[in-house]
Amino acid sequence: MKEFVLYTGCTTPVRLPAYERAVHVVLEKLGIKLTTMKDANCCGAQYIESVSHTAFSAMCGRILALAESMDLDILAICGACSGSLKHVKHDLDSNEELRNEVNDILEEEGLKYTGTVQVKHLLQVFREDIGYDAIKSAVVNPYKDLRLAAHYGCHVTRPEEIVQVDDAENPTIIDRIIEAVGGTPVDYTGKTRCCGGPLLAMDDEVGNAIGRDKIENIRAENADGIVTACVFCDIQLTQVQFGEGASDKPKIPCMTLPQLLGPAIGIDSESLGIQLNKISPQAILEAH
Amino acid sequence: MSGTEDEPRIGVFVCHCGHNIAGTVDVEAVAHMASNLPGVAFAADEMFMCSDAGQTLIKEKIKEHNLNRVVVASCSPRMHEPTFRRVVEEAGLNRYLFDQVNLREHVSWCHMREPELATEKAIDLVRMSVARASKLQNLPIKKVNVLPTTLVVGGGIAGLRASLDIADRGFDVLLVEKTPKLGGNVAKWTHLFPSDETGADIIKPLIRDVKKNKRIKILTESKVSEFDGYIGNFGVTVKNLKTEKEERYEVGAVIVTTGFEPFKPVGYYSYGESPDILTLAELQELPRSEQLLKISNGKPVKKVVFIGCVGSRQPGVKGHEHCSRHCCSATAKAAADLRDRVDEVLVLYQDIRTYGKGHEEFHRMARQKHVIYSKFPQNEYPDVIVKKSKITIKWRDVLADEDLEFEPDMVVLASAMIPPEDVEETSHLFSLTRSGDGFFNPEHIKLAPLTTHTAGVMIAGAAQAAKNASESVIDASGAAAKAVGLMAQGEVEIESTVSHVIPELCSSCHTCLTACAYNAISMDETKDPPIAVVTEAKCHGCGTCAAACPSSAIVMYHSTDDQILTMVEAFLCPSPSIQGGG
Amino acid sequence: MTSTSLSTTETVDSQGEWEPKIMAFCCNWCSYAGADLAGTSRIQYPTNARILRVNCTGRISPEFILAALNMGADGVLVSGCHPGDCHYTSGNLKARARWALMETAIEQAGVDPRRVRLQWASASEAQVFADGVRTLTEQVRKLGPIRREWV
Amino acid sequence: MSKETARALVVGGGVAGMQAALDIANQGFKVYLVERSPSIGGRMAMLDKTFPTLDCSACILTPKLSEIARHPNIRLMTCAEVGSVTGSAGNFRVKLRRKARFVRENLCSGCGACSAECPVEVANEFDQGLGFRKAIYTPFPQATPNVYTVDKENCIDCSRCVKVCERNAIDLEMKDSFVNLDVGTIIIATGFELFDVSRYPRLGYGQYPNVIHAMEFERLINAAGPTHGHLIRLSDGKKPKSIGFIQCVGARDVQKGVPYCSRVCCMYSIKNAVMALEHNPEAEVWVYYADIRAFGKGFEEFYEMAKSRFGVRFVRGRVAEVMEGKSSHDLVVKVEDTATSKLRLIEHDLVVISPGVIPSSGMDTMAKKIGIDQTNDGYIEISHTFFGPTITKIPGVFVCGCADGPKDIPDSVSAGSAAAMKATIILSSGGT
Repeated sequence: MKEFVLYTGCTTPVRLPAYERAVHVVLEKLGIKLTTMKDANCCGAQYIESVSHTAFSAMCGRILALAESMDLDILAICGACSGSLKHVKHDLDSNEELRNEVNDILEEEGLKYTGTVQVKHLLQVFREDIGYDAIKSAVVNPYKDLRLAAHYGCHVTRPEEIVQVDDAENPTIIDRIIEAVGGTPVDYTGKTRCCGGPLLAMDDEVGNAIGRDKIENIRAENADGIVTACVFCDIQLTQVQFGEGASDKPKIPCMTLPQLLGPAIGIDSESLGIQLNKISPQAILEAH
Repeated sequence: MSGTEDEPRIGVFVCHCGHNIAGTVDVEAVAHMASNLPGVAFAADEMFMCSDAGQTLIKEKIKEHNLNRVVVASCSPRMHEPTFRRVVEEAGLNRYLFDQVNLREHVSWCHMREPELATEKAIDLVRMSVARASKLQNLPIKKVNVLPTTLVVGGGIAGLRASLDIADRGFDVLLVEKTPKLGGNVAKWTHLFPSDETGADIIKPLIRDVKKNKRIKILTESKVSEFDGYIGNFGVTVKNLKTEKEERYEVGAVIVTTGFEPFKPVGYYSYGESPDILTLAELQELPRSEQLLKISNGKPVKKVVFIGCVGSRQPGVKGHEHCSRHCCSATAKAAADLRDRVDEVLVLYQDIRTYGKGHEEFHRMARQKHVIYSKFPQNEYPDVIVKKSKITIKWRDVLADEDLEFEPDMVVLASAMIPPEDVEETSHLFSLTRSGDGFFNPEHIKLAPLTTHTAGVMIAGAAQAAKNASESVIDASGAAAKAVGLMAQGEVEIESTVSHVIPELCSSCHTCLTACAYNAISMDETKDPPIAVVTEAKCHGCGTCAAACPSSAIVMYHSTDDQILTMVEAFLCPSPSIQGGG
Repeated sequence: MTSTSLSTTETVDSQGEWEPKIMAFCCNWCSYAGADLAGTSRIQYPTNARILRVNCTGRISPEFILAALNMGADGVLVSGCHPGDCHYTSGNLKARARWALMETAIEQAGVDPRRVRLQWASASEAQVFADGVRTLTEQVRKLGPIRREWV
Repeated sequence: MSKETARALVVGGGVAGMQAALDIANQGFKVYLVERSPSIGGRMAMLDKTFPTLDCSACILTPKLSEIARHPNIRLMTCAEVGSVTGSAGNFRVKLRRKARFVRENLCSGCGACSAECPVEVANEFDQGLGFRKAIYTPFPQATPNVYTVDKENCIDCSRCVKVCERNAIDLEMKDSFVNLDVGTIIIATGFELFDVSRYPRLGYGQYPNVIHAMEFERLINAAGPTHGHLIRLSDGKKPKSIGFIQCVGARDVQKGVPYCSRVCCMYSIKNAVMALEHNPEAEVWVYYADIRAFGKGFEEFYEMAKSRFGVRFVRGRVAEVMEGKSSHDLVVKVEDTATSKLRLIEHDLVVISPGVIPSSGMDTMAKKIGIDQTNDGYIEISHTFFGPTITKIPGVFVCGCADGPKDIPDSVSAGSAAAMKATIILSSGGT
């Protein structure tokens, strides 16, 4: 049984705990063992990253080193975390100077980054460690007549050369899984565009406009729901459907990929925390 | 011409070209008709005239029937005229005694569904060609020797490079430079891009090699004062500007590398109002120092502004419409270099044209060093205001959509490359035409950028258009290849299809002089009244003068009035005897 | 110069109908090459024109056109490089300048100027060349055989 | 150097290589001009018009082609590739692989009877795959040598061509052969390739039928091209009323490994924009650019004319995305007009992407065979910008045209002559 250490990041446990829960139960059912990383810190994405590259590298380096001390590869479920860890790993592996600098900092805690640890995003685990065939054969309760729009998230797939998750311009993992569970993946304009989330801190008007544009493009294809693989994207694509400036058309439910996968492989929706979803995906759950 | 010793004995060869012609045109009927035309001594049809078999047939029949004219009716002469001319020449005939009829491109292929009318057209065309053939004349194959010396005008980087290449190849060079020193503009520059060397570093070894080379005769402080002759045999008078002494030389080819002049932008951006407003060229010429000092008071410069496109890219302003090509990259390099010595460097631009190898890298490097680039609108130029000793610059930044202001210690104007002030003199001297940018026109802007419409005169480097030093060096070697090509052959064939003035008929009206685009016709003033004469080596053979001459005094060889009109007549008024079959 | 008077033979096709005779002067560098390309592209056009190659349209003296008409050409086509494209810099411009005068002259001589056509067709404009031949042929066909109306 | 080796090898039969060969041959030296495709002419032969004079490319190129073909000092070897190179300046020994063309060059008259008879139609690479050719073909009407070639990959060996050939020129059993050449000097003129614009999926090339690239546009407007010069949309054959040209695709992009400027795209797109308007004066034509680099002789003036006389509209901004209407196949370009800081959505019937220039395929292996260096970008490294812009690390080996970096036609021609000059110094002096 393949085992990972789950790095949840800071946002998921607080703002989207159902996602973390769903990851646990779904992966367990599909034969992946997860250990949660204890005493983890924030990855430092965006905020620290923009101030000090060294500090950012040390923060991610610490997470990498912690995983190394556990002798386990990392599973990241947030786009930002996965992106940061992969970036810093790439930097540390290719820049000896930086690695020494970071290891000097980590030494205080008795940690050391050597480069043995691998970082995977959830999508990679589905494709590489579980495989579409295994997912398909695990399906006991396939969906029917369901049109679903996949949203991958920028940091999950880009830059392709470093994160190596999927083809950044034409990603397919979520779509293949939608197919595996009996749904119909829909193509829509701007599929690989940003959700607008990261812009909220600078200019919420623009950030929200980008998110709403995305919703309208998805609506134009008559999708029944949106499937995500990043905590920030999920939150953003949900919240832009509320509040001032939101369309008064019916809301499109957003759900994380394990939440979509769970019911199909026989996991009850309560274990997946679906009742916590802000826009109820009831219609999706009933489409069997 | 009939009745002379040269009684036409024409051979007509009609080609099937497989089915290409024969599939539509009744080639046997055409050959049969031809055999009955006056002057035709032999006519036949053959599968492929251009094949070895076809060529051999022509040669055999020339011998067998003592043919003195050959007509081949086959494909376009644009394709195989040289082939067949060679064939008749190998059989001992003058190449101009050959004529070709185009039965493929002009008949069978474009009239595929009308075989009868096509055959009729083919018959007419062959009859026309035979009529013309009987009027064809031997023309001399004229060759002139090429003197093994090349005149290089201008001792800048292009002139030096061209001179060295020619000398290294084993030919002599006469290098004429009007200033006292070799090296041109490049020698003065401290920020040559894209290398890290100064202009002097680059030019010194070149000058040294040129001076060392025994094949290169250097005349500094000298100018070409007179130029005549034709390809292979030019006469050059060089005047020493100091002594006023003139000396005469003879050369086979010429390379003009008269380069450019940096535009003095008087009237632009308060140039001239403060010593701290200078051109990029002037900045380049400042002595190299650890610290950039204000020219006005010797204090260190802390803030510099570069302004691009000064006197370039101005639609409607004559001589300033062109892009000066080198300035964007030169500015990027200079700005990046200066950024190490001053606090702030700002570049105001319209477009950034760092197109060349390594140039984009300068631009990137400049930005990495925090050189600030700001785009100003195309028709709203920045304002440079000089008050007392303070310079203020105000402009609109397009990308930020804001009006900005800055107080630099120094303003550098990236001014245009323009032709040197004596360019007009040079253009008249060598019969070169100039384009809107003021620089010389090449023979063809795409495929013949180094040769000119004056055969034997090449141009290279910034004489042709604004260019950077590296591009000029390439041009120079290329132009050298053209000159060497002429000299290595030792002789050059000049087209015999030139025009000729019949002196007795010339009425001295000068019409032909205005008709000729090549200055190939001049008036022989020694005659009274003066008569027109054609310098054959300069004539390109267009025949415009022959058509223009009101006195029919000009014969265009190989395209005479007679040769043309006889074809018209053969088409329209075939006498019963020459209609064929008759 | 030939002294032959107006031709008495009129071209007739196999059905015995009159076919216009067109004398075409083409410059070597653009239109002759354009006609070549029409052939290689298998563009089909009327057979009526007979092409006479000259180096440049600048070579074409109005005398040639008048002679052709005099000898019985039903139409005359002059085809050269586009202005600015002349292989000899400006020969075609000279031809164009002469053309205006020549048109007036033939009109005064009683020849319908629609019998003559000056066109620019580059070496790549096979269709332009072919269309030019077709246009002139059809135009002349409507006008009927040339007659020396002033005689 | 023996008399035998006072010969030059020019690798690549595009406009630069042709010029180099002519300039060497005109000095009386023998030249082998080697080209891997069936005809010389290179990229220029594919172009419709050329900037800034709008000269027809084929018209101005054809005389050069025939000059090469009949030059007594030039031995033209098409369908040939360099196999190995040994020796040094003055005495190189080059092994050449001559690929079987299945037609005997000395017998073929170029009549085309074989091609008319051939039952196999395949996409014509010369027309960028937009048109068709037969399995026995010449790439373009003025192909030089004017000899047919059998595309054995697609040939079905029906032998109909063999039967119809009146000159028995076709030999379907022909084998590749090897030739050894002794030469004193080598000139590399292997040209360029276009960046694969499908590597920018957001621009829709390869996904949307009405997004094409510039070379496809050249063939579409060319009278000898697949549509006989009719500019149409590939989705429905309609005449496009609104066309957008997207600049800097695969150029000036560090992320895609092409940090340099491709030099020609601004001008060829302005030319194509003007040609689009010449084909349909009613059309709207937009160019989306980063900087307009009209730096050559007459270029800026041409750019100005395109704006003021033809009314081509220029928008400064890198295109973010091209979107397609699902049923209409009409397109929307999303771009920030940086001059007004406005995000714009502009509708087009046809979008033409201007691909940047990259080194030609096979450059790496060839550079290794000869032992010359390459730059980070994959082009051939020159020895010095000022002292040797056509000189490589290996004495006696020179470079010109786009083999050492993107160039337009006149710059390539000039470099061809320059390389010829350097080569003949070696040939005349007995090597160095």
